[in-house]
Amino acid sequence: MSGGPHLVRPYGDRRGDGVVQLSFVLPLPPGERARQAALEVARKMGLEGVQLASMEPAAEGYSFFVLYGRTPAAVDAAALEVAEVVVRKKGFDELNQVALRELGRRIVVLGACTGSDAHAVGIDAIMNMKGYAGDFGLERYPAFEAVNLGAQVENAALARLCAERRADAVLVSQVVTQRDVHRENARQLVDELERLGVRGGILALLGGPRIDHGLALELGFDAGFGPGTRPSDVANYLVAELLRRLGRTLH
Amino acid sequence: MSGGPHLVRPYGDRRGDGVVQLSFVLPLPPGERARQAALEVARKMGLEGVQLASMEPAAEGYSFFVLYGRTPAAVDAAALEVAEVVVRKKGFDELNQVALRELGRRIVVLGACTGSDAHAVGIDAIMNMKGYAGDFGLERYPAFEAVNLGAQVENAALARLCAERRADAVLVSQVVTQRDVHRENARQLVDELERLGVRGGILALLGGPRIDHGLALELGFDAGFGPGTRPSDVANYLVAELLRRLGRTLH
Amino acid sequence: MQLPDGRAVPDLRLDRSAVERCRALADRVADQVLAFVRRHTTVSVERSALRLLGFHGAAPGGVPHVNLMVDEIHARGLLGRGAAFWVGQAMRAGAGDPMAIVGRLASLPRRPPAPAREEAAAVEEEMRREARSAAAELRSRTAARDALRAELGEAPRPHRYVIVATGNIHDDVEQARAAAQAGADVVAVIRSTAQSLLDYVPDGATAEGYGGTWATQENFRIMREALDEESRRLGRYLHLTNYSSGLCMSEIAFAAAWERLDMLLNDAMYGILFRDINMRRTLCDQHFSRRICAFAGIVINTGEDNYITTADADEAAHTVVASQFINEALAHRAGLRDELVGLGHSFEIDPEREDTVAREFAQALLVRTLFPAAPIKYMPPTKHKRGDIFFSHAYDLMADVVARVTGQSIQLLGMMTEAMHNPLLMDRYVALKSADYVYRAWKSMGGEILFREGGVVERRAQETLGRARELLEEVARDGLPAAIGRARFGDVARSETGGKGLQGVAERGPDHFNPFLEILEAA
Amino acid sequence: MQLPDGRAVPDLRLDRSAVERCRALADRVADQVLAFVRRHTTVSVERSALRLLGFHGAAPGGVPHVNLMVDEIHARGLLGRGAAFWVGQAMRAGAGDPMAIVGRLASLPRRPPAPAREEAAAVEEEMRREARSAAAELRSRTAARDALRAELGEAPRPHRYVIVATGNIHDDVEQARAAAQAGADVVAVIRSTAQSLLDYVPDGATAEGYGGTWATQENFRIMREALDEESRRLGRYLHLTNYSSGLCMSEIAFAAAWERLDMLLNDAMYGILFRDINMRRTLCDQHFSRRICAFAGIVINTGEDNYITTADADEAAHTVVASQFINEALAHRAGLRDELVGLGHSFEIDPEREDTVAREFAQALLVRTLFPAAPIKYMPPTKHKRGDIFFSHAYDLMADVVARVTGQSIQLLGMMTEAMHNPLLMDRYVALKSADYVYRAWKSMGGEILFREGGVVERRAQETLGRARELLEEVARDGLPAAIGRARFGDVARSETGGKGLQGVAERGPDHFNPFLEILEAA
Ligand code: B12
Ligand code: B12
Ligand SMILES: Cc1ncc(COP(=O)(O)O)c(C=O)c1O
Ligand SMILES: Cc1ncc(COP(=O)(O)O)c(C=O)c1O
Repeated sequence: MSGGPHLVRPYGDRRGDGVVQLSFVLPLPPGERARQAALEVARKMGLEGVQLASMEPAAEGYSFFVLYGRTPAAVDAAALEVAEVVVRKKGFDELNQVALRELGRRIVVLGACTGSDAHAVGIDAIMNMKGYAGDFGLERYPAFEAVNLGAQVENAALARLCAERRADAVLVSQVVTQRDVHRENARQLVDELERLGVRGGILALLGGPRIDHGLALELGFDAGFGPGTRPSDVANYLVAELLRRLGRTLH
Repeated sequence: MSGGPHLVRPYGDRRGDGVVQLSFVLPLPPGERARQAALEVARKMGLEGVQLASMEPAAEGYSFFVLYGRTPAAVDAAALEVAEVVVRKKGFDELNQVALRELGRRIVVLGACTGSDAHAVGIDAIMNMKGYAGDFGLERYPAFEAVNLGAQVENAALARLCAERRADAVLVSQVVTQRDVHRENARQLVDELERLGVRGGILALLGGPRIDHGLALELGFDAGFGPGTRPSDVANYLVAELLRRLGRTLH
Repeated sequence: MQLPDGRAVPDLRLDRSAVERCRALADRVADQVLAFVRRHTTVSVERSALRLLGFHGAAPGGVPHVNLMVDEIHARGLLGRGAAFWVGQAMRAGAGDPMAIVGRLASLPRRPPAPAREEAAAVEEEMRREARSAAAELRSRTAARDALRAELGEAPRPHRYVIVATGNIHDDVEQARAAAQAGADVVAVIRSTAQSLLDYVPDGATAEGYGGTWATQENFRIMREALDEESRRLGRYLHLTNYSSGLCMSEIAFAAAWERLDMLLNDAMYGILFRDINMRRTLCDQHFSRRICAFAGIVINTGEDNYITTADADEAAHTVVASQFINEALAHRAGLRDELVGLGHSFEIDPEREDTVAREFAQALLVRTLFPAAPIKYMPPTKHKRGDIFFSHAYDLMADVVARVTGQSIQLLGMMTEAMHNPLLMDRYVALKSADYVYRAWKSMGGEILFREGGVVERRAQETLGRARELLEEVARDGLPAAIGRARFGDVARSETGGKGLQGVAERGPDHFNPFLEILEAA
Repeated sequence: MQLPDGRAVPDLRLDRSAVERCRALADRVADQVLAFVRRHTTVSVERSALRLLGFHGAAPGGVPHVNLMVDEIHARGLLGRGAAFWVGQAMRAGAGDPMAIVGRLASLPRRPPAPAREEAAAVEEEMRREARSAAAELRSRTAARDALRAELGEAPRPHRYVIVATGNIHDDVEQARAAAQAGADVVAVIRSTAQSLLDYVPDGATAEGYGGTWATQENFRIMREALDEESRRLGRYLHLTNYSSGLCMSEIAFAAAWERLDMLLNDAMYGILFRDINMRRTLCDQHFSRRICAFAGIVINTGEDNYITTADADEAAHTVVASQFINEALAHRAGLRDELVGLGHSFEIDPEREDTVAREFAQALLVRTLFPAAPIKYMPPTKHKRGDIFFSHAYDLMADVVARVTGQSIQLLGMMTEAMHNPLLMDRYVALKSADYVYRAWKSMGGEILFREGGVVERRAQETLGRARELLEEVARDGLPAAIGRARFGDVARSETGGKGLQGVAERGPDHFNPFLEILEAA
């Protein structure tokens, strides 16, 4: 992006027309009153030129609405501050060579889906040989000693293992997010690591479909990875970050 | 509705949680910056706990977003003022009898889809013998002398005919609404009728998929009818309104 | 059955003799229409001839020069001789620029003295020369289009067809590029509402339109240029189409040909039924415009799909098929090969009913089977679309499935917001992504599925063919005008002398001269 | 093929001998499992027996009385005799209320003196009498359910199955009613995350849960009551289901039976693979819980669909079928008629691939053909759902089509927000409305479509059956534990002595006494 501000608005038919689509349910039976109420909700969201596309009888006493309207909201894309894990990626072999040469040993990584969360597919995708989207998992990297503990792993147990194994990094997956369980749960691990005095010496990564880097930082992790992450993203980040911490850079 | 206020909010998972679904396009390529911009747009619409469900590459330099969030907007459904055509409906035969008895003559009705609007299906549904949704059209009513002029009818020509035929009512359909053509167009007919000094003596009805009673009144018509209107709604309204104007009531 | 393009579709057993009979009847109908067409010309046809001769411009007021010229000629009842003749004479007499020619024509007496034989011959020769060189240029332009198409290659069938309709050609370009990037193969620029009722073609680039963008030669050029560029970038040829039906059918066809469009909505029946355009006028215009399309290798799209937006799609299914046979015959008469006859049909049965998919399969497969070599165009549900975009989306998906399995050639993708507004950028994206998925997921099903002998699908298809044949018997017996007068198509009745534009029709004189027509008929 | 319920589905030609072989092999596997089950009991099975004897309550701390009792008995290694015996003895010795009984049991010595023969006989007789009258009451309760179902009648198949999961039973009721009004036939209340790992059943009505609502007997009662009322209002019987797999499989089955649920997710394999529950423990619990389901006429739903959320749906298709044969055999051993064996499968192939619909048709039709009398449950796409709700909606619609054409019995409707959150009220409405449309539009297609002999569908189905047979050969040869150890199902490996709950398993003594089991086995 160039220096100046870069105002953007939703675009439907003509640039900057602000058109958005909206849908929701109101606890009112379909009728003129419900229509007006739905339009009013849309207006309270700042929409102009609201078109009520549909008012559906979702259930007795409930109407489902589809609306279109124009929002005046404009955002300066240039001014947004963007927290992002940037990884300049190397090939599989090159990365392994560099890592082994620079560190002179294998990088110990523990992975788990913690708490009562039983969703192992995400962490498996990152850790397992097989990998994900045609991209090898960490277990396949000679430069990594990767251990996948699977799902439903207790935070206390995981923290203990990190200490015992002198892990360089711990990879935590959180998929279930209702009532923000993932937040509590993620924080808990960080507390445990601190209790054992190993937090400083370990890279803590958080991942999952509803995770982003910003959230991970907020929860006390070093980096966050969201939907579509590839094992190689993680491998490259880990090597680069470990070298950085040793005062070297990955180039 | 009872006397007191009746606050309603969108309802997703739990009563009053305010959950709404939103989608729009921003002129930004997919990426962390675009994500942040989309979240910001949603926040500017007052949404809280915004979840970005998807960021799609709609085209080069364009991202399509699907989001969920909670709006604080609440509406007092009881306080809304609702403009609505209320028709207490009679059966086909009864309505015809009453009308003929009370008026002693047939009600002259002209129908058309005006201006450059070629959508005749709507007005046909109301006027033609065949009718709509298993409901006879006005041409079928002995109590009506109904003439369907079809589509693309000039306002001037229609107004002239209203005067010549001494029409009791004129039924106007407007389907094309881009750039608000329907507004101009509808107003124009009212002007023409006034120019010919017949506006007072005629019932002017406006209908169409994007028409509602409120809009019709705003545009100088006596009543407005939207999607799903049945010919019998119109027939009942016409008879009741004509009687009312003669100081009688339809019971 | 295996299609010429190699795709397999479910077999449909039809009574071959009934099919032959339908073609024979349609041919009779075409004979009657052509008999009239051959004896007449129209202001639009004559203007088209002048456009070929290079008169593309407009007077300060925006009125095209060709209109000013032809109006002067027609006002004097001289159109039967052919506008090209009078203009040629004016030029020979020294008139250089268009307005000068108009001036000359305006000074013609009501009954001008017949010019000397050799004088006339000279004028015509000159005009013929002009026309030939212009036609040669036209050829080279369309050849360039064909070359690019061949070079880049086309996407597999069905081609995904989407419309843009911002009203502003520059926004249209942006939306068209976006659509192409999202996977569209064909871009249609919707015309401004009711342009088809104008008896002239607006001039230049335009930024304001209602429900669509003015169809002007310049707008065609701008869009085709953008799509050529985009085609190269994407390495996939992007087709462009627009609308010619209406009072300027042949002139728009000429502009489209000149600007290298690939397809053109082109159907007199549409104008007659849905625009109340006089049938004599538009049938003459249609023939000339189709000859232009044949010359320029433009695929025409017919509008039978529209019939079932007014008539009930299930009850009137046979009217679509009957009309397609007639359109096919008329197209052949205009020199269009099967490969250029894009007959239209659609998925419009009321979704509230039962077994609609079986009946849509029957209809789509019937049309596919009857016209295996034609680039048939399949339209999505429109009439019964609702504001509930999630339902409408589901409804469109069923049309995608039927289109894929029955091997349609061109599929206009349904928009979930059909009941609301012209498509938004995101509506097109959603439609394209879903269609991609359906095409991928149902890839081999055309060759995989068989419909039970004597089952719902087969019986329905046979019933529709039978009723189409009955209707064609009537049309062949009583003539197309009579049938239209009885509202046989789209439940709309029109009369032979009613509607717009009849005054623009003139009888050809014994010495009628139209150099463009000569070239087209010779081609 | 014609299904017992009269629906026609496309014929699928299969090697009958291969099918018989699969059944024979599955039977061998069941033998091995049952051999172990018959020699053991578990804390949960014993608690279930006590629950039948009327101990439904919990101590102030919320710990159920049956847990306090059984823990005391098990702690002393006395479970092999049967909890009902020790509790009976305590009652005979004067202990009235539950806590008093717990006190008595807590005072039992490690090696209690063997009670006099007639004394023991008397205890057992008394308990048997108790059990019989309780069983009679249970019967009358389920009979009432069956009567209401018969009175109101059921919706045509597939039954539309939706889930509610607000975490609060009262919100669940509101959402369940709304879903029913929008057309749902079956309501599933999702459990709070990881309840399956608890070795007790929570008590009372609950308003807080994670990703679901606690499965408690009181919550069951509240929901069933609401659905009974709603069923009457709508004049259509509404089915209720919940989840029993996990450490309390048999107790939840008992609570479900008592509260008149219609179906129950019930599969030891799910617990083993996806919850890391010890296989010995859960296979014992499963058998007892299935006997309860058989007694109470509850349809079980098995969880094979889950395998292909971890393993690749296309590559692992045969593991689903192999497991279904095993589950069928185990279900029969527990006295379940085919009509109560709701085997699970799903539409989960990666939509990025080609011809997924052909392969899904093959799988769905194979399962339908192999188990014609079973109320098979078809699950929607989940794993490859994306946040793009418009794509996900399209994806679900293809599953609706396959479900309809292949005559599935129960269809869990996909939610366009699957990748996001538990379904919102509007998500269910959208899914139900679309499914209605698809069912209506494709009504007769099951009897209309034939798949080409030797085509993609037929070949794929035969291939899957063949591979299922190979897998069954291995399982029958090496035993289920070994196969699970090799991650043959869902790519997940578990060991026979690993996982949660093994310590809750005890060998039955020679004089093992379980009056509930006697009744169930006699039934
Ligand atoms: C598969 C699945 C299951 C399987 C899990 C099998 C297994 N062993 O993993 C089974 C069937 C067992 C299951 C059960 C349940 N599930 Co579930 N499940 C899913 C499903 C369909 C797919 C998840 C998945 O595998 N995605 C594929 C992987 C590859 O994607 P991913 O997890 O996002 O991982 C990628 C990235 O996020 C990232 N990543 C992930 N973790 C990490 C970690 C690190 C360190 C890094 C760097 C990157 C990274 O990299 C991966 C590759 O790109 C989702 C719906 C959906 N489509 O998302 C529901 C879903 C996650 N499940 C859900 C629920 C509620 C449950 C249940 C609680 C429901 C119930 N009560 O029965 C149970 C219990 C599970 C539990 N206690 O946790 C909800 C969660 C709702 C929420 N937002 O909280 C979802 C969203 C479905 C829904 N709409 O209700 N589920
Ligand atoms: C059928 C149709 C056509 C047919 C019309 C045939 C005919 N003779 O009517 C054809 C194919 C010719 C056509 C052409 C065009 N159409 Co058109 N068409 C439709 C379509 C698919 C259905 C409309 C319809 O018939 N609905 C069924 C009737 C029964 O419903 P209704 O009109 O709402 O009428 C009911 C009520 O509104 C009410 N009512 C209506 N009028 C009146 C009047 C009175 C007095 C009363 C009491 C009640 C009443 O009662 C009726 C019964 O309940 C809609 C999309 C859609 N699904 O809505 C697009 C649509 C209306 N068309 C549209 C457009 C843009 C066009 C074109 C301009 C596009 C183009 N450039 O080619 C052309 C030109 C037409 C023109 N100049 O007006 C747009 C309009 C966009 C907008 N909001 O402005 C739509 C919404 C499609 C889209 N998304 O782009 N169209
Ligand atoms: C054959 C044909 N021509 C033309 C049109 C559009 O014409 P107009 O620009 O008059 O709306 C259509 C629209 O559906 C059509 O099908
Ligand atoms: C057979 C079976 N049991 C149980 C469950 C749910 O169990 P839990 O409550 O442990 O998530 C599922 C979920 O998919 C299942 O398929």
